[in-house]
Amino acid sequence: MIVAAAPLSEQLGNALVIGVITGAVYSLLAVGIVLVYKASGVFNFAQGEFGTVAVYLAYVASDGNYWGLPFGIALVIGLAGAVALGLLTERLVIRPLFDAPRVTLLVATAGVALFAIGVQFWRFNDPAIRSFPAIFKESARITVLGIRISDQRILILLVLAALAVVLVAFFRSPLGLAVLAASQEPVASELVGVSVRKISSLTWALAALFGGLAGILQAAPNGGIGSFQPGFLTFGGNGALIPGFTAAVLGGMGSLPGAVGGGLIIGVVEALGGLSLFEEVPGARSVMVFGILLLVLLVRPQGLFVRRAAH
Amino acid sequence: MAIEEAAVPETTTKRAFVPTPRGWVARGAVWAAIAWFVLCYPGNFLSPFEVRSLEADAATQAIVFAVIALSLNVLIGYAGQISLGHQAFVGFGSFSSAYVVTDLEQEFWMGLVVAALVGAIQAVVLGAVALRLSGLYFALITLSYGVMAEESIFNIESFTGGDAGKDAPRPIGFESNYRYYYLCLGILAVVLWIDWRMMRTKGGRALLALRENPRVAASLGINVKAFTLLAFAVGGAFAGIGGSLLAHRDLTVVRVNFEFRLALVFVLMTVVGGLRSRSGVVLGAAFFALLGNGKLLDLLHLGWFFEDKLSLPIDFVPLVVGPLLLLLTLTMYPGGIGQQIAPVREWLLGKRFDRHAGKVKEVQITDVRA
Amino acid sequence: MTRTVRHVLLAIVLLTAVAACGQKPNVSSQGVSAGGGGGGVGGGGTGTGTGATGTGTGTGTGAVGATGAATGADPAAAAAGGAGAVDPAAGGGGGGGPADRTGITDTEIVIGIHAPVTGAAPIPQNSFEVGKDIYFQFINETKGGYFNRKVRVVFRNDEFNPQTAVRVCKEMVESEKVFMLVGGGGSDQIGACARYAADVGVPYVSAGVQESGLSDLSNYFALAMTYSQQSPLLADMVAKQYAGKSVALLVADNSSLDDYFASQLAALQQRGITPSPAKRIPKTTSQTDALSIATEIRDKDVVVWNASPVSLINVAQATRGQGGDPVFVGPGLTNGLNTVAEVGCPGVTNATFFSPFPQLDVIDQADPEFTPAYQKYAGDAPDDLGIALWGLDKLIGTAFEMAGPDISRQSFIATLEQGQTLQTGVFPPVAYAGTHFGGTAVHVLQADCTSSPGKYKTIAQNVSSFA
Amino acid sequence: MSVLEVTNLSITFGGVRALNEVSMRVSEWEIVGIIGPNGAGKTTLFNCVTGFYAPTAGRVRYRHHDITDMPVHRRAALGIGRTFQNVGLVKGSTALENLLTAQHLEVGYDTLAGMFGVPKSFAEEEKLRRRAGMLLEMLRLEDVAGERAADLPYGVLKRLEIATVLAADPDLLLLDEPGSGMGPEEAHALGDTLLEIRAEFGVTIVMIDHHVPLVTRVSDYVYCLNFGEVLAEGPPDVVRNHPEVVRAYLGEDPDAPINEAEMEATLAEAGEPV
Repeated sequence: MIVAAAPLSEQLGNALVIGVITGAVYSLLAVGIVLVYKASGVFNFAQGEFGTVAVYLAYVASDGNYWGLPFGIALVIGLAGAVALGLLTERLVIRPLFDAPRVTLLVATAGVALFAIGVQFWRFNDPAIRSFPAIFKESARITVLGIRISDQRILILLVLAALAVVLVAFFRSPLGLAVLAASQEPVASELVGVSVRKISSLTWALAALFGGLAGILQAAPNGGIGSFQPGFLTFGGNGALIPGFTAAVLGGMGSLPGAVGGGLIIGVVEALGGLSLFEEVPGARSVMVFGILLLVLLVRPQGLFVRRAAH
Repeated sequence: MAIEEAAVPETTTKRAFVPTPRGWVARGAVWAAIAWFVLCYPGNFLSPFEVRSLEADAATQAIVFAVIALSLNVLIGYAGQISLGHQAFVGFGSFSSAYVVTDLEQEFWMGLVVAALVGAIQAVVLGAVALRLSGLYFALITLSYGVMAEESIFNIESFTGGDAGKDAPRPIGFESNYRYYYLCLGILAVVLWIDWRMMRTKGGRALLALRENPRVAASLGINVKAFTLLAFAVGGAFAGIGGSLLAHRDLTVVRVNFEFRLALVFVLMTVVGGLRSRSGVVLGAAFFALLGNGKLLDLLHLGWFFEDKLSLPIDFVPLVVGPLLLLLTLTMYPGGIGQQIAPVREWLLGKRFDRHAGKVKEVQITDVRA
Repeated sequence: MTRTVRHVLLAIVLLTAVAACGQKPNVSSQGVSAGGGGGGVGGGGTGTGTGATGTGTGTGTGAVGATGAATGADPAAAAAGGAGAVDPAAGGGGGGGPADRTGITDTEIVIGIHAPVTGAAPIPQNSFEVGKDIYFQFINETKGGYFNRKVRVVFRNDEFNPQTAVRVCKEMVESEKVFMLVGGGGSDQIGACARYAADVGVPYVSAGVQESGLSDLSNYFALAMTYSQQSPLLADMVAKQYAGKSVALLVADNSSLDDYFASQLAALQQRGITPSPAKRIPKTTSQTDALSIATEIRDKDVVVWNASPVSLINVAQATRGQGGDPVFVGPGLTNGLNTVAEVGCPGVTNATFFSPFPQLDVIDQADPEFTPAYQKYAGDAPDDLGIALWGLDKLIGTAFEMAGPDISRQSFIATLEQGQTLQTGVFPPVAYAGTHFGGTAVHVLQADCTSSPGKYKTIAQNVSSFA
Repeated sequence: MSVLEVTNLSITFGGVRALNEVSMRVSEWEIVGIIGPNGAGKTTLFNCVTGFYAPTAGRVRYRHHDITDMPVHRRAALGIGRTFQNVGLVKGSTALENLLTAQHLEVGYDTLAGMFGVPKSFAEEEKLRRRAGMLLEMLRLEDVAGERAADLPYGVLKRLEIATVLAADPDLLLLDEPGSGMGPEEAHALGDTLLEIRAEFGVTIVMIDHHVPLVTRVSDYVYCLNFGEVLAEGPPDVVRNHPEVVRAYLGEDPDAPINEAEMEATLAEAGEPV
């Protein structure tokens, strides 16, 4: 390039901060993915769509051209819609397939995602891109290494931290242990009075709620007004589903703190792929993510943050 | 789940069923109808109808998708390894073939062979990784590989022509959509032949054994690693062939076509078709191809229903209805289309019409080991 | 046994029914086509219609078509045109004869437009379907078309995908027998389809995009200034209106924009402006990309931008989040659409983009026929994409008028190449004297984020210099 | 010369010593029985011999090959065949197909030749089929040839499994609880079958079983394992009356601390049946 880029150290600092704040959303999705995986052994490709559905519902509820409800109520409606989709998925798709091979389950969740995206395209294609407000609009309260972090992004990080703490505590509580037991020993759990069905519904509802949160927070991450498109969490440049999966695997697939850490790492790795150093390498970012994933799976298949194989 | 068209040896004559002469005639008539539909109808031979060039092109897509689905069937169905990066396997084939024909100025056939080789090689390299990883983790690797290939390898302009894409002319003599259809049909036949022979000989049996239980397979003297790699090589080669055919059908190959979404469609059509059921996989692929390019609605005359009754524009029907059909099929017939058509297939193969054919309970296997 | 027979019969009936259903649209379309032709002029027209649709039966009727078309025209040319209509390969070859009249009958001119209606297109997509032929509907009804030929528009969705674009163009040429092809939007799709059209000798027009890959095509005409042609103008505007301000240059890394990037950078530097950063950005910007770009441009006053509207919105929002408030300026086609302002505000405040079409605020002065016609034929309030398509169609219509009653693909191209200026009042004037990139001026649009929702207003029309 | 010779074999799983200095020798044509309470390390010993586990110490020799570090499939190629405690069959395939699969090493054409359908592969397949039919007949399985293994009852599966192992034409048969799930009469019949097999195929057999009467009737030599060590060895009558053996069997605690199955579960990758 003709113009010299910023010094590498500054770029590295930027990449670190940007990576963490964008990676937080990957973590958020990864947490939902891990939760479902722990409870039903399914790779849930609909996790991103729980988010988009929440956003579309909240949009319809709040937008003046539709229902025009207050924003707060709209958000609740959006999240409730995500939870409803999660429960429906569990009830109508996962449960009938309980003894099917895992590839079938994976395909089924992908089907749910594609269906959700299809409906979004059908109903909201004109215009395809729409705007959605941030919950907190302020954008410049905190500056780290020269990068301003919007309140919305702070909120994402806080939600993430809260979720990690709550979930770790949850899995030590009797109910949480029941969830784990139900997934590992379904028959025995039924015998001791744990309802595997209820537990399964509960985990899917929780995962869908986290997905919905991820969507609503990610629709306007910079504060102010953000924009969204059909399937924006699943596909395309802002897609967080694939990084979310990668994060979950980096974290060991069974570990919630691992998923959080994995997401942040993927975020930073992606940001590092954007360094001017790699300008001439086409798709440097995806090459690096692929490399890291390969490396971790070959060297530490149990994940970065798990001491022993989780299963 | 058994090897398709499993031969029942003479020893089971106890309750063997032999169709009556009329039964044979009936079966022959259906076979003839199928043969006419596949061989004559698209090319307007011996046909009172007239299929337009574009419709023949759509049929070609169905054929090419069938090749791709058969490739995934080898990986998922026979070897038990989920590939979520199949768009990259196919894309590599497409670009290699286009490169060989356009830049190296070789014949189409050379492009096809190179595409098959390139497909096999990349699949074997990834397969070598798969040997160290179990099921769903491998799926993640392929997913990441697919994204990487799309964004990085397919972005190398000298190889892929960048965003404008690379031209992929059809071979001389097969320029028209009709003729290209028959070319693809011929290649599909070869792929089906190889798949069929593989599954009825040493290699296929070894694959089925090691998919279900690698330890038992090894104790029978099956080299688990070598045969897993064989599956990858065969699946990769089929994917490369499919990619090459796809490229030359479209006359140009473009990077943006090999998005992750396509990998999902590939897996969907294969699973909906019914893993390990050749006929089901082919039909599933054809179904998704024709639904995607809108010809299925034309064929069934259903466009008005969606447009007028549901105010669902035709362009969106594949997006909305496709996944819905998928979910219905999966939850009601886990064996996919292969299960649905099993009674007819058995009947056509000279057996009794049994409505419950193909309805087998899933064997608990180490299908996906994670 | 009878059961077996029943099953067989059922299967046969089903197969036949399926096959027959598949045929129906085809059969009926043939009927309509023949009937329409007959109603228009008579037997000759009928022949042409059938010849154009059928392939198997084409030879005989095609000959009749040729005779029909010969009425009032040079017989040799018409015969060649008839031959072209019979054999798709010959029609595609383009070199079949001196006057290829595919798609032209005594009563009709068929043109094919491809544009994205689904796919990753960032533009109001349904508007394409609505707006594609409003101008021609208007002309057909008020003036009876051009020389008694009504214009029929065939529209195909290219899914924002070059591969699909080629396929639908091929279909429109081979099956629909269109006279010419029009690219509605998307530079890669336009590039791919124009190259195909050149191979088969079909005229192809689109609003101005890139020049690479298009400049050596004899059949391609840009209906407005290309990005590269706009670059000196844009540099002038930046130099004049933002003198002394800090400038950045961001261009998507599509290979088709290589020439634009080079020419824009050179144009800015010639005027003493050193943009920093001056870089290519990913075609689809992720949040990560948007944030890191934002940190680089947040201190800038002006960002010269040529990338997709979705990226613009992403980056503008991220830049605002980083406390920056640069003005985005650029050459354009899609960045000047109102949806960009609707979704992009306040990030795109005062963004200034060139455009081949004016915005809604001035269209009534530029072309008073537009709004009433749009309301009549679309039954809806007009939008800016409607203006763009109206303008595009109007330019093509003007060219038809110039080409005269004896129009053929060759005469159409030759007429344009004579270099007369085409004036429509909507698109800036174009003239193809010695070039196929005949755009002479641009309109200038500016995002107005004070209104809600945000929209573009036209701040200058037909600008050919900022001197 | 001995067919199989295990010297001082030890294996440790996560600190637990599953086998400790086990030595064992099997001669040509012998039937050797291995008995011992649950968790004694019997199947672990088989897994070391067939190559699923790499021993921590000690050697395994098969005829004149040191096979300690050899991959499983190559050991099979040398002529070691084995059955599994919980039936090692391809459950999704039919009985006949299982027998064809089991003849993997006997196939007279190349894998690729089979894939491309060269004429020779068809002829060879016919041969395999005939041989499979013969084996089915021999084990009285011809009626179920076309049935999926998954649909067959346990006893039939056990017989089918023996047929598949024989189909691979082994020299040395390792049978892991061939009589499990059988009543005394069935077990007796199984003993006859085993003797018949030895006579017909000239194989050497090592078998693990809990039916002590069966083992003592057909075996030439018996080892008794307990807590991963050889407790006693010798001719069947000697071992049967060995005081330590009697005590081990009488004192067998169903909830013994070391449970072989549990131990293997922690070791084996999830989902891979032992």
